[in-house]
Amino acid sequence: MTTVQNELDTLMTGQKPIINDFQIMIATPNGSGSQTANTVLLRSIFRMGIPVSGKNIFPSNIQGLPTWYTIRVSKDGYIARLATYHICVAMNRDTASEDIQNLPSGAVCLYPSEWKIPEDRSDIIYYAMPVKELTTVANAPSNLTAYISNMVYVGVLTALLDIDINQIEYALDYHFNGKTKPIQMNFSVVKAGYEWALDNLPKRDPYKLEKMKLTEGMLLMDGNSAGALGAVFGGVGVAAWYPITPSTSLIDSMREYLAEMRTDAETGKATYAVIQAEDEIGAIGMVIGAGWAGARAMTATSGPGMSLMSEYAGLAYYAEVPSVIWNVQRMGPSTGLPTRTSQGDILKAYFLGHGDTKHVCLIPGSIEEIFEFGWRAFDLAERLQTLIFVMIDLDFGMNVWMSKPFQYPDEPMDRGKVLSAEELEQMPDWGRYEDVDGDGIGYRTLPGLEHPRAAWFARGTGHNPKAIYSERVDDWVANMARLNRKFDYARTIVPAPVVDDAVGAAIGLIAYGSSDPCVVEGRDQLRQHGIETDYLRLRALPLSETTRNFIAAHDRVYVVDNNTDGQMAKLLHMEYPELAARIKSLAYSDGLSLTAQWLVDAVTGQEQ
Amino acid sequence: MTTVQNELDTLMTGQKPIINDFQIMIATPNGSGSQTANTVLLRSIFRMGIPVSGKNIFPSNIQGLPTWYTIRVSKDGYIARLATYHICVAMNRDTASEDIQNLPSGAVCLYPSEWKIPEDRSDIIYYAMPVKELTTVANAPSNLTAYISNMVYVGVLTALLDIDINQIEYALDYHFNGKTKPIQMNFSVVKAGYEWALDNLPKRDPYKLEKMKLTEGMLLMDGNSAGALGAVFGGVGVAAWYPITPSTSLIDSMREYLAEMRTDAETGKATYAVIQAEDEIGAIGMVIGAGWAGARAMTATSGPGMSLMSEYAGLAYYAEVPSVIWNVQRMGPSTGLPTRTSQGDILKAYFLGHGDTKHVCLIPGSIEEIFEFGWRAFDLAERLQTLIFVMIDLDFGMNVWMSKPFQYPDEPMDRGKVLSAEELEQMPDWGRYEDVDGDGIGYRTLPGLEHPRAAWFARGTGHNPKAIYSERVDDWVANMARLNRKFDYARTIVPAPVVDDAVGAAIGLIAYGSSDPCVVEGRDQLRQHGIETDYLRLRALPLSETTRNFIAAHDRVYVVDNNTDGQMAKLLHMEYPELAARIKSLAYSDGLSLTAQWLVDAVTGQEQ
Amino acid sequence: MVRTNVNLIGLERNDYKGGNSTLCQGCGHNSISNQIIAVCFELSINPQQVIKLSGIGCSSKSPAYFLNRSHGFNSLHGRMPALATGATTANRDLIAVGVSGDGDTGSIGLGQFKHMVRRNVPIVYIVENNGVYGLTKGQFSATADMGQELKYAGVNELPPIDICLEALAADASFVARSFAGDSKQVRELLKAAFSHHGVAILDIISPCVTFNNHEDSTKSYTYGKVNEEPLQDITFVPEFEEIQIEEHEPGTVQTVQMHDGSHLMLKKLDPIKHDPTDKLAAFKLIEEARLQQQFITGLIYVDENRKTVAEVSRLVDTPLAQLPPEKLRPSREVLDKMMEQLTCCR
Amino acid sequence: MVRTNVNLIGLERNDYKGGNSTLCQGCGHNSISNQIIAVCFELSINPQQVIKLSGIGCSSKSPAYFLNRSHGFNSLHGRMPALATGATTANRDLIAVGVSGDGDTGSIGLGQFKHMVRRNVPIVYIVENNGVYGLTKGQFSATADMGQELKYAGVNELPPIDICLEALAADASFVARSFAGDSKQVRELLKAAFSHHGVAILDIISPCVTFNNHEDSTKSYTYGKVNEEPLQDITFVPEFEEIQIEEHEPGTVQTVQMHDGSHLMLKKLDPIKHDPTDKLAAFKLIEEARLQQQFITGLIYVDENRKTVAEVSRLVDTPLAQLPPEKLRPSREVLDKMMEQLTCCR
Ligand SMILES: Cc1ncc(C[n+]2csc(CCOP(=O)(O)OP(=O)(O)O)c2C)c(N)n1
Ligand SMILES: Cc1ncc(C[n+]2csc(CCOP(=O)(O)OP(=O)(O)O)c2C)c(N)n1
Ligand code: SF4
Ligand code: SF4
Ligand SMILES: [Mg+2]
Ligand SMILES: [Mg+2]
Repeated sequence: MTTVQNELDTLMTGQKPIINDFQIMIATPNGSGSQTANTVLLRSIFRMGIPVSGKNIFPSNIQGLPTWYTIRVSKDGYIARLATYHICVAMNRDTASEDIQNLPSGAVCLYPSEWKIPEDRSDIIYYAMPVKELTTVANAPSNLTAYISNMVYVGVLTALLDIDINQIEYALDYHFNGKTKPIQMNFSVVKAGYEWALDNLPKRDPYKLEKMKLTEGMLLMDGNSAGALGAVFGGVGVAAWYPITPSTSLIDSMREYLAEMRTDAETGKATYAVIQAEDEIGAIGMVIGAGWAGARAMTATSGPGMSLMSEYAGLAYYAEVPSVIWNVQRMGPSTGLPTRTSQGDILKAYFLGHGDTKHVCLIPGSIEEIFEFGWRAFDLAERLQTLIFVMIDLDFGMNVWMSKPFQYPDEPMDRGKVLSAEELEQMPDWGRYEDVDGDGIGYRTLPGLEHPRAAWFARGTGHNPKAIYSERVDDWVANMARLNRKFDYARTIVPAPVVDDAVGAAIGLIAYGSSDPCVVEGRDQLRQHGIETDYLRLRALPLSETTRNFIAAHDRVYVVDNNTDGQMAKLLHMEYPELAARIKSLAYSDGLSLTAQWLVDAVTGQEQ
Repeated sequence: MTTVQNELDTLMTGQKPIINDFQIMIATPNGSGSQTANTVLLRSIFRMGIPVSGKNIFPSNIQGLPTWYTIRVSKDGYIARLATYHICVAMNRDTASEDIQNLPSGAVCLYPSEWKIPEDRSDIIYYAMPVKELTTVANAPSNLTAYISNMVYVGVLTALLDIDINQIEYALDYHFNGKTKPIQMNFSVVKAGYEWALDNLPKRDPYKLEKMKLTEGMLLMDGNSAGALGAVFGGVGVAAWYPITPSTSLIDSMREYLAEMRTDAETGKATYAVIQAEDEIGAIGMVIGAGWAGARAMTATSGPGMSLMSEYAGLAYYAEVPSVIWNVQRMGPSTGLPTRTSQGDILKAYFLGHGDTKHVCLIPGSIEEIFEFGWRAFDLAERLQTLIFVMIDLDFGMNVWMSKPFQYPDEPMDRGKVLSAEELEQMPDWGRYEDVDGDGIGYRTLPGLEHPRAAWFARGTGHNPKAIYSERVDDWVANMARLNRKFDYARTIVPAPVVDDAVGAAIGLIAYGSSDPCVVEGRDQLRQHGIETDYLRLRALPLSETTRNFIAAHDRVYVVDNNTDGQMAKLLHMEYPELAARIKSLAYSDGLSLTAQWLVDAVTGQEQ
Repeated sequence: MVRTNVNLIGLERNDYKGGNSTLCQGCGHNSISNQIIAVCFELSINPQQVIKLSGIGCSSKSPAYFLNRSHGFNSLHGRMPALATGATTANRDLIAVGVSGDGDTGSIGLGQFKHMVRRNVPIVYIVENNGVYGLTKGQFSATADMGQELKYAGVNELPPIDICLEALAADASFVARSFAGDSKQVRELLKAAFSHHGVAILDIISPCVTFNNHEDSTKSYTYGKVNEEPLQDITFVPEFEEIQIEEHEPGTVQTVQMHDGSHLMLKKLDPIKHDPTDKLAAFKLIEEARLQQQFITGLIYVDENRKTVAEVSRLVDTPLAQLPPEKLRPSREVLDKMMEQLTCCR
Repeated sequence: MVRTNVNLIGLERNDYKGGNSTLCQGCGHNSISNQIIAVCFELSINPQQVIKLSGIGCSSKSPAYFLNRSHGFNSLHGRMPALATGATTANRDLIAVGVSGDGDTGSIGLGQFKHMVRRNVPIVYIVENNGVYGLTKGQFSATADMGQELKYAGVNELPPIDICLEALAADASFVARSFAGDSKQVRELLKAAFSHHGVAILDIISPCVTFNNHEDSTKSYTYGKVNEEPLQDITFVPEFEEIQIEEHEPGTVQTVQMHDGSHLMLKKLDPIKHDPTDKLAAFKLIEEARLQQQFITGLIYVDENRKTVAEVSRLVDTPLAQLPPEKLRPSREVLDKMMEQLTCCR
C-alpha cells in the first residue's frame, strides 16, 4: 500500500491548499453518540468565523443502522448541501466500503486502524487512527468507551485541518454545560488524538481551515427550536400534539422554553398547557377546542399526522376557528422515510379537508424567519379566524443552521375581531358570520363572555350569518362567497414573497422554504454559465399579486420543488392558468436537500 | 278570490295546452311518507312512455324538516333539473307561502282545503283538495292516516294531468310488491281523489300528459343500487363500511343483492362478507387487509369518510394494494349539507394521502355506466394494484333515473398479475416490485400461497424491488419513478372520455358525472342562441391524450364543475399548463344539480 | 315586587331554553334536553359560563335545543372529547356539557372517549344511548344488545359495549346510568354530575322511537328495496308517545316495554347497599347485572380525588384564554439575553 | 437417513427465522420474536399459511425478524386491527399473528383494538408493552404507570390503561399477560394462543432498555437541549443485557429489577386457584392486583364458544380470496332476468 500512497503523495505535492471550502462526512452507526463529536466540530469551526452548515442523515431506528453527518465549510457563505464529500471519517464498518467508493478521487478518508482498510483506492488519501488505543487515556467507564471513542476523530481532524483546539474545548464546555467531568473526559481523548496526529500523521491532503470573521454576531440553531421559540413569543396558550418524527423536537424544545419563560412569576404556575394527545385526531381536536375557547393553540406534526387531521381541519376552516399547525415535512407517500426530508405536503396542506377547502400556509425560508413566522402565525390565525399551517421540513427542523439573532416581535399581539361585552352591547343585531367590514371576517365572541347575546353555535354544517343551522341554497352560496372573500383578503396580509429582480433577467426562478440555500448558490453558478436569473421566494399561500406580476414579467419561470410531482408548480398552474405555459417545474426528491449542482444541471438542461 | 280566479281563467282561455313538458314540485314535511306517493307518480308517468326524472330534496333529519320532490316530464327526453316549477303540491305548512312565492306566474298550486290559502297570488291557478275528508274512505289505522293522505294529491293530479289510472294501480302493486292490503288501501284514496277532482275541479290550467313510446325498454333505478349491482357482478368479496349519507343506501342495496345472488347454492353460505366497521378508518383498513389477502374488496363513503381514509389510502397507494372506494359525494366543506349534492371531492380523491400521492378515479356519467364501472373498477384495481375511486354524488346515488338495461360484463374477470406456485417456480429471482413488463406493475403473490419463496413484506416505508426495507436514495427514486410509470400506464386503460366534436366548433365543453344531463340540454339551447359547442365527457382520472387533443383543438374550453372552486378545471390546468390559458372554469354549487339554464347563462356570459 | 319564578342568579326557566327540537316526536333525547334545562335552572348555573359540545347524530343535535345563552359546538362524529379537552384547558372556568350518542361514543368515538375519561376532563358527558344510529336510519351501534333484531339491520350478533364499564376501566371519576323516561332519576344524577369535580359519565338509555323496529317504520323500507326504489324518506315516521316510567324503589327491578314491544329491565341501585366509592364493587355490579340481562341505574361509581387536566398541568387560576399579552409574551429582555448568550464571537 | 431436527411438517427451526433485528441490544421485543419462532417450529405451524401484521413502532418492526416464509404487513400506527379483520375475512384459513406496542394499541389504536376484540377476529395479538414510545424516543404511552418518571418526559400523572382489562371489557375470548424475560411462560401462553379459536390477547411486558431512564441514555439529551442542540441522535445507546428471570412457582410473586432501577412485581396465576372461564373472577383478579401494584401473569380468561367474524358472517368454507370467478360473478341469466323484470312496457 505504501507505494500506492507514495504515488499519490507526488500527485499531491505542489498542489495548492484548499482553504475553508470543502465538505466533511462522518459515517457512524446510529446510537453511537457521534452527534456530540459532530456538533462539537461544527461549533468549533463556526467559532473560527467560518461559515458552516451541518446535516444529520440518520435512520429510522434507535440503534445500529447507518448515520451520516456532513459538515460543509464555505468561505463564500454557501450553506446548501454539496453532493460530493472531500473528507470522509469512516466509523461504520457496514457502510465503509460503499462510503469510500462514493468519494471523488483526491478525497481523504480517516478510519480506525483496528480495521483492515475497507476499500483500497489508489486515488484516495487514507489516514488510519488507532481509536481503541487513544480512547484508553480517558479511562472512562466501560459502558461509555464506545461513546467517548468518537472524540478520537475530533482530535485527528483538529490536527489535520488546523482547527483551533481551544474552540474545541469551548464547544465541549458549551455542550456539557460546564460540567467538568464529561468535559475533561472527552477533551482528554481529543487531545490524545490531536497529539498523536501531529506526531504520526504527515499531512498529505490539501484541505485546511483558516480563521475568518464571517460568523460574527450569528448563532447556531435548529429550525424546530427556532419555531418553538417563536411560538413561545407568540403567546402560545395550549399546545396539543402526538409524537412524530421530525416534528417531535419542536414540541420538546417548546416545553423547555415554556417552563423557563412562561412560568408565572407570582404563583409559579404555568401560563400554558402542553398536552400529549392519544393521536393526531385528538391533538387537532384539542387545539381547535382551545382556539375556539380563545387560547392561542397549536400543534406540530408531519405527513401521517396531517392525513389524520384532515377532517378536523375542514371543520376549523368552515366553522372559522383560529389555530396554528406546524407541518415539519418528511418523505412520503405513507410512512415513507420518516428521517428524510421533503416538501411533499404542499398540496396536502393547502387543500386539507374535503369539499371546497383551502388553507393559509406560511413557508419560512430561514431560521430567523421560522422564529418570526412562529409568533406571526398566531396573529394571522386570530385575524383571519382560520387555521394557519407553518410548513417547514426535516432539513430545516432537525438540522443546525447559522442564523442572524432573532428580532423581538415589532408589533403588539393582534387578537383579531373578538368582541367584549361592551362592544357586543353596541351591536344590537350582531351575527357571528356577518361580513360587516367587507373583508369576509365576522366578529366572534368567546365562550364565557358575560352577555345574554354572546352565545353562538359553532358547527361544520350549513349555517346563516347568525350561525343558525340552515339548508337554504342562498345561505350556503353566500357563506362560501364570503369565505372566498376572506381568502382573497388573506392574500394581502400574509408575508409577501421576497423578490430579487435586480438584473431584470428573462428567466425567473421561484422557490420556497429550505430550497433557498440551493437557489442562492445555484444562481451564482448559473451566472458563471452565462445564465442570469431573477428570483422570487414564496413565503406564504394563498399567492399574492406580486407573484403573478413576477411570472408575467419573465419569459420562463422555473419553479423549484423538493418533491416528486412539482407540487408548487402545480399550484401556480392552477392559480395562473393564463400564465401557466411559461411556468416550468423543476422537481426532485430523494430524501435529501437540493444541491446547487442539481439546480444548475436542471436549468441548463432546459435552457439548451 | 273567485273574481281573481275568473280574470285568470280568461287569461288562460285560448292558451294552448302544454303537453309532456313541465315540472311538478311536491312539498311535504320529512317523514310524512310522501315518497311512496311521489315514486308512484313517477313510475306511472314513466310507464306512459314519457321521459321523466325525479329528484328528492330532503333535509338532514328524520322527521319534520321540509322536503321537496320534483318530477320533470320532458317529451324531448331532457332529464336535467329545471329551476322553475310549473305545478306545486303544497303539503307543508311551514314552507307553503315561500313555495308559492317562488312559482312563476301561470303556475298551478294544489293545497289541502283544510288550510286557508297560504299565499294569495292573482297569477296562480289554485286547486284546494279536501285531503282529510277524502282520506277517510280508506278507513286506515289511525297511525297511518297521515301516510295514506298523500294518496289524495296522487288522485287529484291523475285527474288534472290525465295520468293513466291503471298505471297508478300498477305502480302501487309494484311498490307494495303485490301485497293487496296496502295496495287497495292506498288505491282507494287515489280513486277518491281522482273522482272528486273529475266531479269538482274544472280544469283551468294548460298542463297535460299524453302517452308516448320513449321509455320503452328503459328501467328506473337509483345510482346507488346500480353501483351495488355492478359491484355484485364484479365479484365483490369483502365490503367494509361505515354508515354515512348519501353512500349508505349503496351498501344497503348491495347487502340485499348479495343475499339474493351470492349465496352459495350447495351450502347456502355466503360467498361474500359485509362488515359494518366502527368508523371509516376501520372500514378502509379492513378493505385494504382484504385486498392484500386477495379478495375483491370495497367500501362506500362520502366526504368526511374520505378525510378519515386519507392515511390508509396513502398506504394502499405506496404498498400497491388493490381495492375499490366509492365516494358518493355530498356538499362540503366539513359536515356541510349531508343531504345535498356536489362534486366537491375531485381534488380530494385524486390526491388522497400525504406526500406525492395520486389516485385513479372513475367518474360514471349515467346509471348504466355506474353499473358498468361498478364491476370494471375491480378489474382495474387488481390490474393496476392500487385503489380505484368511483366518484358519483348524491344526485346520481339517491335519485331515481331512467336507464338503459345493464349489459352483462363483456370480459372475463381480470385478476391482474397474481402468481401461482407454478408461475413463481419459474421466476427464480422474483421481486414483488420488479417492473418486468415495463408497465410499472410488479407481480404479487397472495398470503397463503404454498411456496417457500412466496412471502413478501408489505409496508408503507421505503423499500426496494424485493420489498425489503430500504432508506437508500436510489431505491426511493427508482420506486417513485416506477409508480409514475404505472400511473401513466393507467391513463391508457381507464375508460376513455366520450367526445362529440361532430360540429367541429371553436368552443369545447368538458363535464363529468351527473352534470351530463345539464350539458346535453344546455348544448341544444346554446345552439338556439347560435353558439355551437363540442363536448368531451371525462370518465376517469388520470387524464388521457384524448383530452389533451380535444383541448388543443379548441380555442376556448369551458370546464363544468358542480363545486365552488372549479376543481376539475384546476386539475386540467395542472395537467396541461401549456394549454391552461384556454381552459376556463364554469363552476357553481348550491347543493342541487346544475340546470341547462345556468350553463347557457354562464357560457353566453363569457362569450360576450 | 318579588318575582317568584326566578332562580338564585335572577334568571327564569325560559332563560335556559333552547331552539325548537327537530328530533322525532317522542324521542328520548328530547326529554333529556328538558331535564338539562330544568337542572341548570334549579342549580342556578350561569348559562354564559356553560359550553355545550357534541359530536354528530340525532343526540348530538340536541345541544341546539337547550341553553340558548351558552356557546355551543356541534363538532365531528365521535371526536367531541378532544374538543372538550382543549376548550376546558383553554378556559378552566367553563362548565362543559357534552352530549353524544352510542354510535358517537361507543363506535367511532370509543378511543377518544376513553382517553378523555383517563385525563379526567371536567365535563358532564351524557351518552344518549339507543343502541342504533338514528340519524343514518337505524343501523346497529356498538351498544346494541346481542340478539337484538332490527328489520333494517337484521339480528345483532356482537356483544354490546357497556359505556359504564368502559368508563370504569378508564378510571372515570364519576359513572352513572339512567333511563330517559325516568325524569326524576335523570335530574338527580344530572345534579350530582354538575357538582362533580372531573369527568362525569352519564349513560342514559334513550329509546329511538323511529328505528326500533315497529312494523310501520321499516316495512315500507324493505318493500321499497326489493323493487329498486331509493331508500331515503320512504320511511314514514308515525308520531309516538315518549316512554315514561313512574318512580320505583331503589333496589327494585322495573320492566319497561319499548316501542318495538321488546322489554328492558332496569335495576335501580340501592345507595344503602352499594358504596359508590368501591370500584371493585362497581365492576361486580355491572358484570352481575349483565349476566341477568339487567341494566343497573343510579350512581355506580364516584371518586372526588382525581386531578383534572388543569390541575395536572398546574395551570394558573386565570383562564389561559383570558391572560393579558404581557403574561403570554415574554419580555424583550428575555429574548435579548438569550440571543446574547447564543451569538458568536462577541 | 433420519433428520432429527425437523418438525412434523418437515421444517427446520431455521425455516422459521426472520431477518436480522434492527432493534436495540437487549430489547425485550427481540426475545418475544425468538419465542414466536420457537413456538411456531414446535407446533409445526405451516409458515406459508401465517400472516404477520403490525402497526408502527419498534415492536411493530419485529415481524420482519421472524417467519421469513410468511407474508407480512407493517401497516399504520394503531390501525393494524382493521387490517387483520379484513385479511382474515378474505382468507379464513390464514393464521394471523399481530405484533403491536403499548402506544400502538393503548394510545392511538385503542378504539380499533377494542372493536377487533369485540368482533372476535381470529388472531394471536401480542402487545409488546414497555410503557413508552420507543421509536419516537421515550415519551410516555397510555400504559405507563402513574408516578413513573422518565428524564425525557418527567413524571407521568395519568392512570395507566390496562390492556387485559380493556380486552376483558370488550368481551375478549382469550386474555393473558406475561413478561418478556420469562421465556418459558411466554412460550406456554403463545402455544395456548395459537390453539385458541378467536382473538387471543397477549399483553407482554417488554422493557425498553434505552428509554427507561438510566442516566447515560438521556443525560446527554437534556444537556443538549439546554444549549439549543438538536435532539436526535445525541442519544447514545449503550448496550444492555436483556432482563431474564428464572422460573417461579404459580401463585408466587416475583420482583424484577428494571434497567432504570425501578422494580416490577409479577404475580403468576395459580391455575388451580383461578378458573379462567370465570369473567367476574378475572375482573376481580386484575382490579385487586392493581390495588397491590402487582401484575397478574398467566392465562387470565378464556372462552372457546364465541363466534368469529367468519362464523358470524356465515362464510363458505373456501377462503373468499380463493373462490373461482363463477362463484363470484352471478350468471348472465341472473342479470337478464332482473333486467327483464325492470324494463318498461315489454
Ligand atoms: C366521519 C363520519 N362518518 C359517518 C357519519 C354519518 N353519521 C352521522 S350520525 C351517525 C350515527 C349516529 O348515531 P348515534 O351517535 O348513536 O346518535 P343517534 O342518532 O342514535 O342519537 C353517523 C354514522 C358522519 N357524520 N361522520
Ligand atoms: C399517525 C402516526 N403518528 C405518529 C407516528 C410516530 N410514531 C411512530 S412509532 C410511535 C410510538 C410507538 O410506541 P409503541 O407502540 O409503544 O412501540 P414501541 O416503539 O414502544 O415498541 C409513534 C408515535 C406515526 N408513525 N404515525
Ligand atoms: S330517529 Fe330516533 S334518535 Fe333520531 S330523533 Fe328520531 S327517535 Fe330520536
Ligand atoms: S428503543 Fe426501546 S423499544 Fe425500541 S428497540 Fe430500543 S429498547 Fe427496544
Ligand atoms: Mg344512537
Ligand atoms: Mg411502547
